[in-house]
Amino acid sequence: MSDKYFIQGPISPVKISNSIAKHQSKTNIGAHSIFLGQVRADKTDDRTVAAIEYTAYQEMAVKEIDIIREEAFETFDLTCAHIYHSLGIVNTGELCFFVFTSSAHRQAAREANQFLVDQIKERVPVFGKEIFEDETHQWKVNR
Amino acid sequence: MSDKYFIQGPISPVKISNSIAKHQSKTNIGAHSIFLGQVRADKTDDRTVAAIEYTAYQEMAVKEIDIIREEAFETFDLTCAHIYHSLGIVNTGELCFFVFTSSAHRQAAREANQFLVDQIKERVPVFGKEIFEDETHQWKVNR
Amino acid sequence: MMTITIKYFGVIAEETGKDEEILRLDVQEYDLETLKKDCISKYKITDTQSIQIAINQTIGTSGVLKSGDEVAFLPPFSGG
Amino acid sequence: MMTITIKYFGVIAEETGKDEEILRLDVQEYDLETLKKDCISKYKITDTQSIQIAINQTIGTSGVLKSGDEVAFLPPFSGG
Repeated sequence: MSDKYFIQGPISPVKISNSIAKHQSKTNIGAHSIFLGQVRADKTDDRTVAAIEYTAYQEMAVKEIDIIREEAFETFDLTCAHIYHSLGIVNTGELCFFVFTSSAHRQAAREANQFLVDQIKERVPVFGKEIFEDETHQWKVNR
Repeated sequence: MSDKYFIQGPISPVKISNSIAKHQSKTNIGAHSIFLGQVRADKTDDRTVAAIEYTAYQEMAVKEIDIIREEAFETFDLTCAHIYHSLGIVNTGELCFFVFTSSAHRQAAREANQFLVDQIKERVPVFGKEIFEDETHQWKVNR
Repeated sequence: MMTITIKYFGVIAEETGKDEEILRLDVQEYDLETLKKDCISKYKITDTQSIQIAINQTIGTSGVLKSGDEVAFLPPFSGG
Repeated sequence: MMTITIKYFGVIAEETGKDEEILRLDVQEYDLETLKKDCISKYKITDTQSIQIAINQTIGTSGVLKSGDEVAFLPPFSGG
């Protein structure tokens, strides 16, 4: 169960449409909010990011996401919340983070999505290693 | 060109994944924000909504969405913004509204998405007729 | 001779029984307020408070109409 | 006899050259502060300011370690 929020490699657009399609039987939903993180080809000095390699302290990460998810359900009038984060190599242009919230109304879906994204970035032990095109690397720091 | 923002019938999840996939070559993007409107099976007295039939004053709607989109690009540091709204019959559980914003960073993508959704709901002449299971109807009013 | 295209939407189109009509008027002047009053009384439009009127796809203009203008009667918007 | 599992992540794992090690200590008491100091000096961990330490997957607990505890050295999080 420790991989319930984690996916090896990039998140495919097809996974996203499949997730959306699964909610079409839930006719109490009026609004979905989706956040997607995509790996940017950032430049540092003369080096350009080619990929990020993600690792996580999975046992703790899963516990912490469970808690954050419960907080979201307590705070916002949510119908559903789904969270996926990549592990391993994700190339630039590929997706590494997928947060999907649904509610009767747009405000709750939106606010819960923002809450989940921000809290997960802040509180969940995931570590990104930016690998440059020249195969050097540096450890990513969230701003 | 008057149908550039409009789609006949529901918006398919596959259209959404295709839109996402098209952005994987844009490696300056770090965050996508997606809003999806889904038709709810609302109850009024004893009647349950089975579908919404959308009509629009298309010439005006397209002009107004063009203006709102320009305002978003002036206000937020956006890379892309895509907007689609259904016309005709959309059954409960199906998607009627798709707003997709992309930026280097999550805040701009998120805020621009909220701006577009809220302004379009307020300023664009689209009209929803809620059709109940018993084939009676009422005209939708946005709250 | 003046030609004005009138478009009706949503609940208003339901009340007028038509989406569009073309008025050919043998008048010198016709202003928006008169047109609005005439249509409301002709078609017994009920929710007169919430109607917005666009001239040539723009809301909030008023005054004298000119031949070729497109006037739209719009009920509250409910997209999204 | 006390057994402590230590896990290292991100840049810290790079500096220690390992993801995990198991300490078997013939001591009566071992507290977190001592463990932290020992590891930092043993592996010459550079960014000591930003390290967070979790005991049994919880950050912010401190004090005396007990046999079987899992201690994790965590650099700044950068998920998303």
